[in-house]
Amino acid sequence: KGRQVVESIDENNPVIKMFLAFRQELDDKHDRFEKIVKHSRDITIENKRIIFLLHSTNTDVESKKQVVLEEANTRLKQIFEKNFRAVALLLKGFDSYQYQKAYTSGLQEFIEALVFYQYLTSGSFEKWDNINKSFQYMDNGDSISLLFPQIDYILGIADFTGELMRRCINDLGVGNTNDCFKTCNMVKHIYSGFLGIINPGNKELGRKTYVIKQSLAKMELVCYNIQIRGSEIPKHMLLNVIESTDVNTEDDEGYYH
Amino acid sequence: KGRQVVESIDENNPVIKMFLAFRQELDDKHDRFEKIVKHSRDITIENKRIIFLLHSTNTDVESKKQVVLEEANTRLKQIFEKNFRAVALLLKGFDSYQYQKAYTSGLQEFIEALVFYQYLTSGSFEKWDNINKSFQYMDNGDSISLLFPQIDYILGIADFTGELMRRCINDLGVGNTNDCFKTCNMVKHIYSGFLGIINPGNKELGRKTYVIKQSLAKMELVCYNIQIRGSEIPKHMLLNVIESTDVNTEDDEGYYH
Amino acid sequence: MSSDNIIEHIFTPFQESINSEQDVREEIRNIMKDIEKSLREIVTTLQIIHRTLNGEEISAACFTARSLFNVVQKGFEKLDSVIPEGQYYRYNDHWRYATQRLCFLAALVVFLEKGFLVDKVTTAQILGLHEKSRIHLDLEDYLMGLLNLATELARFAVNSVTFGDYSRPLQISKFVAELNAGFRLLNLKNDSLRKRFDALKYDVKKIEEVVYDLTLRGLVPNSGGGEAVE
Amino acid sequence: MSSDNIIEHIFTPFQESINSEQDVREEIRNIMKDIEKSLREIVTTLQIIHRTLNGEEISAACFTARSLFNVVQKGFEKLDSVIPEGQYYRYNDHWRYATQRLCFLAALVVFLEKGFLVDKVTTAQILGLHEKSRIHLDLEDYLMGLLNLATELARFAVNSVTFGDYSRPLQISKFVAELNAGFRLLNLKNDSLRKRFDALKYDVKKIEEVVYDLTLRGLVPNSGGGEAVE
Amino acid sequence: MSSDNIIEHIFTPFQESINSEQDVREEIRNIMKDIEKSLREIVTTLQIIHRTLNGEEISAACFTARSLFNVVQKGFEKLDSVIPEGQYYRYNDHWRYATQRLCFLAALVVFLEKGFLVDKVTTAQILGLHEKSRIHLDLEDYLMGLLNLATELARFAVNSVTFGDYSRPLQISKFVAELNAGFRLLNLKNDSLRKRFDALKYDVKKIEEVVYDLTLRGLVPNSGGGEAVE
Amino acid sequence: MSSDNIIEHIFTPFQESINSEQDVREEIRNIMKDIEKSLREIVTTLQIIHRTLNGEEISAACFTARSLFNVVQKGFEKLDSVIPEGQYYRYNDHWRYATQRLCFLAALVVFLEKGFLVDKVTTAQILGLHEKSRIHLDLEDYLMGLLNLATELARFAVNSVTFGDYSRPLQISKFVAELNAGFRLLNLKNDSLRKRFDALKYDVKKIEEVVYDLTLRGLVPNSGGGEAVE
Amino acid sequence: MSSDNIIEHIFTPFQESINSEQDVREEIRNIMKDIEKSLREIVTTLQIIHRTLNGEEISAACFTARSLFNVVQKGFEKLDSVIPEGQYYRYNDHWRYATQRLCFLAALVVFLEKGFLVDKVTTAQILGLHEKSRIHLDLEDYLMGLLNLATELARFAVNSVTFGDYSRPLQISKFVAELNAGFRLLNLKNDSLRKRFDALKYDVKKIEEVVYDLTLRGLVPNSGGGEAVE
Amino acid sequence: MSSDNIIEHIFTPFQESINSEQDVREEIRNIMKDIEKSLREIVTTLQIIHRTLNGEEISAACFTARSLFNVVQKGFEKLDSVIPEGQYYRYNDHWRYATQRLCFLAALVVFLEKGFLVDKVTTAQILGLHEKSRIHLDLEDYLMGLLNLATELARFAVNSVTFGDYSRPLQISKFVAELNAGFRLLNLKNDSLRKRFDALKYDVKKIEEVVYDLTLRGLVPNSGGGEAVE
Ligand SMILES: [Mn+2]
Ligand SMILES: [Mn+2]
Repeated sequence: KGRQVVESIDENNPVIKMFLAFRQELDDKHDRFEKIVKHSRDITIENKRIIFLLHSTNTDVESKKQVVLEEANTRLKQIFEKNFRAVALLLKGFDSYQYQKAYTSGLQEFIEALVFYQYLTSGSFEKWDNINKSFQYMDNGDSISLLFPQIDYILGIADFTGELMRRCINDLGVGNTNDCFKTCNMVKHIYSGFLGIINPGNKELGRKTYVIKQSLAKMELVCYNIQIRGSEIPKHMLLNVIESTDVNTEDDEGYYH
Repeated sequence: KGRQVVESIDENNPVIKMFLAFRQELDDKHDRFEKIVKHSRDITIENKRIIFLLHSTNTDVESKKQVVLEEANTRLKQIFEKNFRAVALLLKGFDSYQYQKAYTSGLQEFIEALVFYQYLTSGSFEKWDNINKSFQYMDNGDSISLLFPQIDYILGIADFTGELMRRCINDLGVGNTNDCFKTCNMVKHIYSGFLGIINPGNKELGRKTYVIKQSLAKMELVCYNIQIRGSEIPKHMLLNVIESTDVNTEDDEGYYH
Repeated sequence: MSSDNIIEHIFTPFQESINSEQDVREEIRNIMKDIEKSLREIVTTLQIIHRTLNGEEISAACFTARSLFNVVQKGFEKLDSVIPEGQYYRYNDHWRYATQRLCFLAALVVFLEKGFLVDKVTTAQILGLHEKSRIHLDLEDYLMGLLNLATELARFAVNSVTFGDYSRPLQISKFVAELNAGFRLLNLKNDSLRKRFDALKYDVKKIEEVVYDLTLRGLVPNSGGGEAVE
Repeated sequence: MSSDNIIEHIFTPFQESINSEQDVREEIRNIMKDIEKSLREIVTTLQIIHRTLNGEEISAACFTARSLFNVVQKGFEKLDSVIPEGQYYRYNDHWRYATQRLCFLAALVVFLEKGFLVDKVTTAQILGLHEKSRIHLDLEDYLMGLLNLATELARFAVNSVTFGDYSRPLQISKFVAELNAGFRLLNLKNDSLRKRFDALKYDVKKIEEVVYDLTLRGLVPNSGGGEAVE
Repeated sequence: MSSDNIIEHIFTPFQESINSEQDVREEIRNIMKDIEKSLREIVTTLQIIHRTLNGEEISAACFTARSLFNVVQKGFEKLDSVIPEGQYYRYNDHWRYATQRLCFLAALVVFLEKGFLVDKVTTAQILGLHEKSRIHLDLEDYLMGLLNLATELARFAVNSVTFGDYSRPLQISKFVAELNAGFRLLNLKNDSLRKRFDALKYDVKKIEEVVYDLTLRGLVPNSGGGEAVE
Repeated sequence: MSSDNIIEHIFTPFQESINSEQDVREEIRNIMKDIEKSLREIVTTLQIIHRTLNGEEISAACFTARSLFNVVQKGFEKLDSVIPEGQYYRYNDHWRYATQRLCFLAALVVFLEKGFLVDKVTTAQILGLHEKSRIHLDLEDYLMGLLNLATELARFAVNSVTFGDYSRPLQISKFVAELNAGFRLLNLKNDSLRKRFDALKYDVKKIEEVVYDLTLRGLVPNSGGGEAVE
Repeated sequence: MSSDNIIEHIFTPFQESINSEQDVREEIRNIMKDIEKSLREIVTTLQIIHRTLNGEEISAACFTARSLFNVVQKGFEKLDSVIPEGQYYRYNDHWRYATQRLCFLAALVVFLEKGFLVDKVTTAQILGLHEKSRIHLDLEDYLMGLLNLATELARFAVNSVTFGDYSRPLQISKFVAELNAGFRLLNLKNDSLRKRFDALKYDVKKIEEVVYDLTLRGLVPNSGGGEAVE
Repeated sequence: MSSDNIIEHIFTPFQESINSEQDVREEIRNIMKDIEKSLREIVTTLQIIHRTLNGEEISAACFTARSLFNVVQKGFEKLDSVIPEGQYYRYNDHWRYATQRLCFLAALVVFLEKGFLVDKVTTAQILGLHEKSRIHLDLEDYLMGLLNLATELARFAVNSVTFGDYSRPLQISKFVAELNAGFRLLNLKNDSLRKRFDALKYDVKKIEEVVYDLTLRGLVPNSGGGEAVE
């Protein structure tokens, strides 16, 4: 009878011995996964805050802008040096793809913030392989690299366009119309890039492409409005306008005339 | 122009001063919430493991059973003393209901494990107000209590019936048929209790009632099978059976004859 | 506890707790009905700003609104006596939305009367939430009200021009720019406040477009020393 | 990077990486088609256990299965050469399900031949996953195979009785009880393995019912010293 | 029409009509709260059939249920006076589900008391929907109740056996087979009733399996006046 | 009741009642097909307002619409004879949406012809729902039509300017402002009407912006010699 | 192309093609209504197998079913004349489900009459789909019918025992085992057929358990003097 | 039929037919992969219209698109040889969506090159679906393409203005108005085409607003041979 069998099973039973070893392996895996998830959550939150901070560079006071950018840079470096290093150490000697789901969302959010920072400082941003090369850490003399799938880079770029849309509309709000066109043009190119991707079975890409399309429509409307309003100088007002000093101070907006 | 306004805003601006204070308040709240969520995740995982452990008491070797139950008791106490204390300290002086969502899932899982433990040791379990009274901690001479909504108790009980179902079928597997009837009867009463609750607008309760119903159906089928098989002693076998020592050793199963 | 007295020990007390919770909710709902009636009346009263340039009419509307806020205060006083100690956040779904709208309206009245941003304490006083024992004004609700204010002011800027008031848009522009700068300081998580804040940029943009239209036509008043920009 | 060379620097390399991934997947799919063909043949071969009591027929079926496993091994050898270094878990959706089924079949063969539980290393050897450089036998897949085995054995216990073999259910009962005891030691999280394990209790229950039916009728063989229970 | 006239002639009367609809719904909700309380009590009361074999306890439960139905009848009487003429179908979402459950309970009580299928008129009488002026028992609701009955009886058949009552399942089997034959005659359209009917076959199958188990083991009572096998 | 009786007394009458319901629905669908055809024609006819400034063309379109409404009236007459007494709300899903669209169209015609807001009685007359015995014009459907009207008028305001009619937007602005004021008085519950009403503010805003555009450019008629306000 | 030409050359022909498709669908729906009526009658007729052991009654039911299939054949003849050339798969959603059910019923009749598995050509003949010009019997539908047959036979095996027929389950067991072996040979893709096939194992298991129950109790016919195997 | 016969006569031929269907699908998928590659390239190529005003760049893009359509034609030629006679609708899920996109792109190219609406025959020629034996251009797919065109043109109208081309929106407005008038004539049933058509009104409105903005500001070019305003 089953009951008697169960009672007779003790820790010397070979099956039980086997399973005790299995337990160890499964628990290790689960614990490691959970730890990485926690790091990923921390990374996500901090990156969201950095992105929020970066939006406050929307000012012409150069000194203010520099302060913010430097803070963002420091905090991004911190994430890279502290949080991602911790993840890399946890993955040392393990199959990275097995744990990739545990930190993919943090990674994407980091790319979004990093690329946004780079765009604001240089008007451009780094290629995947450059960033990928930098995901390298030293540990007791060993060099360990953190797995950084290209798809996470691309999905981070997709989210980045959402921030560019916010930036573009804010630019109009504070009068930086020049930047509106530049940013809109950047997103047009990214959108074309997404339209060209053939990756059957990846619904996430299709979903993100649709979101980019919507963001782009908003930006295009901003540029349209700048053009349509700027193009109109009522005939009877023309003289006033030419005399006005107000208008002359804004030649940066005049390029589209 | 907006741009000029933005440039002129500095940290002495009264609006900016106000918002700097708001930032502090919002960040505190968010951080506190996140910390509680992390505790809750830890609590959930540990309780799931305890429940798993408790299922291994399904043996007649009393000593083995006692070891497992003692371990479970220790670990439950540990959760209570360590993890929930941490949550209670985080909530000290704050509106508990505001953060309740952050630890509700951990709390329900804890109730599920605790009540399962109590049922296995005593065949019964504690009322809400008894458990509620024990959620009390001392901190620097202050007594602080952790908010324990009755609904979390009830939802924990609901999940507990799922474990009883597993237990009941395992009982049959190892031949503890006596316990099957006892456990099934317990769940019948709990199910009646859920059927009687009138709480318009709480869909969760309805969903759980449905799950209990399904578990109960499985248990009822177990009891049915015990009865139907046990009720049959083929006439031509009767003599053999009476002579068989096998059968005599199982009088605990005989009560339903 | 044997399985026979499960109903008695577990489910009966639970049903009682549900019932008493339902009773509290019923009372809250009744109080909120009255508050919401006043709220709707304040909204209707203040709509006048989109139909007239007349300062006196606007002052009169603010006056009426103030007296309606007195009624609201009585409502919240009642509410304070109904909510059990320490359970503000258990029930606040019932009044959160109305409170946000009321914050918006209080902020609008103060803007129309004085031209500056009402602070949180004053808002709580106007609504009758100040120094109550069991209810208070939640920061998020106050902030939500300010975001609603920006949207209303964008519309107000447009209609002011229609009625020939060219200085109002400049005042609004400065006011909302400060508000915007304030919100940018906050670390909002992905919640309803963040979502609502994301829409603020459209209001800022709309107002900026009105100011731009006026500037282009030389319609910006050169108000010496006064409220306007530069 | 200017906006003009975004396509060149970002999307072209990405498309290339997608294409090469697709190529790998195509190769994997082709290899798996062959492996799955052998898998289906092993399944069909071993179904004989539900139709006969004849030990020789069963031995023959095991023999055939063993030779089919040789074909499977060649398949996995190919697979090992196709998967890029360190990317087992990137692609393992393609072979996870088949591997689990093959573990089940290997464990069934060993149970039929020897009566004991095959260990993980031996299973990996039978499948051809042992000491490969890029692929290996995942613990979860091996465990899943064991759970499938229990289900098959429950059915086998029933059919054994039909064909008049009353000792087989006892052997199965002991075997599955040990398996069950082993699984109870594991801390499974809420994943597919946990879900599948939850179903194990029904197999145990079914087997126990068969043994009970036999006991009640005194049909349990009193095999002195042999394999059977007590 | 001038602006004031619009408000006076068009919108003011609307508010009244909106209010009166709201009032009707409020009254219905209150009435239904009471009915649902009794409904819950009947449900809980009748659960006893799954826990005991004792005929007297079951009779007592039926008796209690009957008196609770009296309370239900009073509820529906009130409802009848509240629904405006000809607007049964405007509001019946409020009571449809409860009515279906009550039909099920009435049919269960009659089955327990008398052993036969309650007809629609009697059901309407038990519920208090018979010969009312503004409300009535809808055909679909009665049928839905019968389908719910079949599911409950399948469970009852299983539990009866557990408690050693081997004649009950035969009674249930005959009863549900007739119900099934009746439903098969209907050409139901593709609605909720149809969907629910599709589930009937599982109940029928379950009950057939119980009868099978009893027959196979010779546990079917002799139709003579006696008790079950043992 | 014996098995045959069950079928005879319970299920056979049910099939008849199911069939007759099906027949009613089929008839309703056929009638609605005709009404919807006229509805589509009225829509197409009135689209002319977005393509021309010519008052006579618009008058002609209104005339055509009126004659198409006569056809609609015949349809509703038929419907009135088909709906069973007191079952308006059982079937009204079939015509609710079309009725709302027709209310919108009737209100548009009256606005184009007379410039004022049609009341509910007149709307019912135009549609042929006035003083019918079994069908009527539901308040919600009439209000929904008015909200649709506001959306159409917002588009009309934009296109009027394109065709050089600068006074139409002012007329529309006044009209929709009144409509808005009226709706604000209503305490709508949280249903589809409320949701649709929430969208009204976008129409109001759009129209206000058109008027703003005209005023800013001094294009508003009757404001003296032609220049802007100042 | 001018605007009028667009309408004349592009859209007017479209409406015609839309209308003609609608007409085809309407005709198909009407034909299917008749076929489904016969289908329902065949189902009801054959339900007798679960209520009797009497071979003659079963023969009579098969005979009736055969004559109802003649009606079905007329229906499909009509359908063949209605479907446009080459558009079988455009419209086959209308008849796919009914065809699968009819295949099941044809296979059941042949099993009851002759005891063997009907082949696809014969099934097509029984249904009236053989050698038609525009419609045909799809392989998937035939296979789906066979899987439904297995489920019905599992229920039949249970009820046969209840009525004391102990040889029927053995016949069914052999028959379904062969069916199972056949299906296992197929490499089905991951569609509805595959999903349905996965359910076959439950039917096989159910039937095996019935045979187990009989064997254990020595109820299997022709096993010598009547006692159990040993 | 004996067990072996069942397998030989019934199931073995099935596997062949299942395999051949799989093969057809595999071939279709491969062909569609190529077609979709060209499709993507055409899409990306034509995106240039949103980034430049330069007529020559646009012409060049159309030219490139035309040569890519040649590749598409070769793809559909292959497809025509792969689809079995009369099974267009069995497999057309594989190419339906791509075909709709291609219709849109063909219509866009013709609009950019010639300014008029491409008809269905020409579209079929551009795609390579004209006068094929087994495949054809489905009406719904062509119409879906036209609706997609309207959405793209609305975006194009906005961006044209941004780049200072004020005559393009007028051309687009006229074009889309005609498209709209055409679609309104159709009585679409409640399917995906109908749903997509409902979205057309947003495109129409968007374009009308662009024209409004231009007209209001006197930016509409004189229909004389000249350039835009500036
Ligand atoms: Mn983002
Ligand atoms: Mn659990």
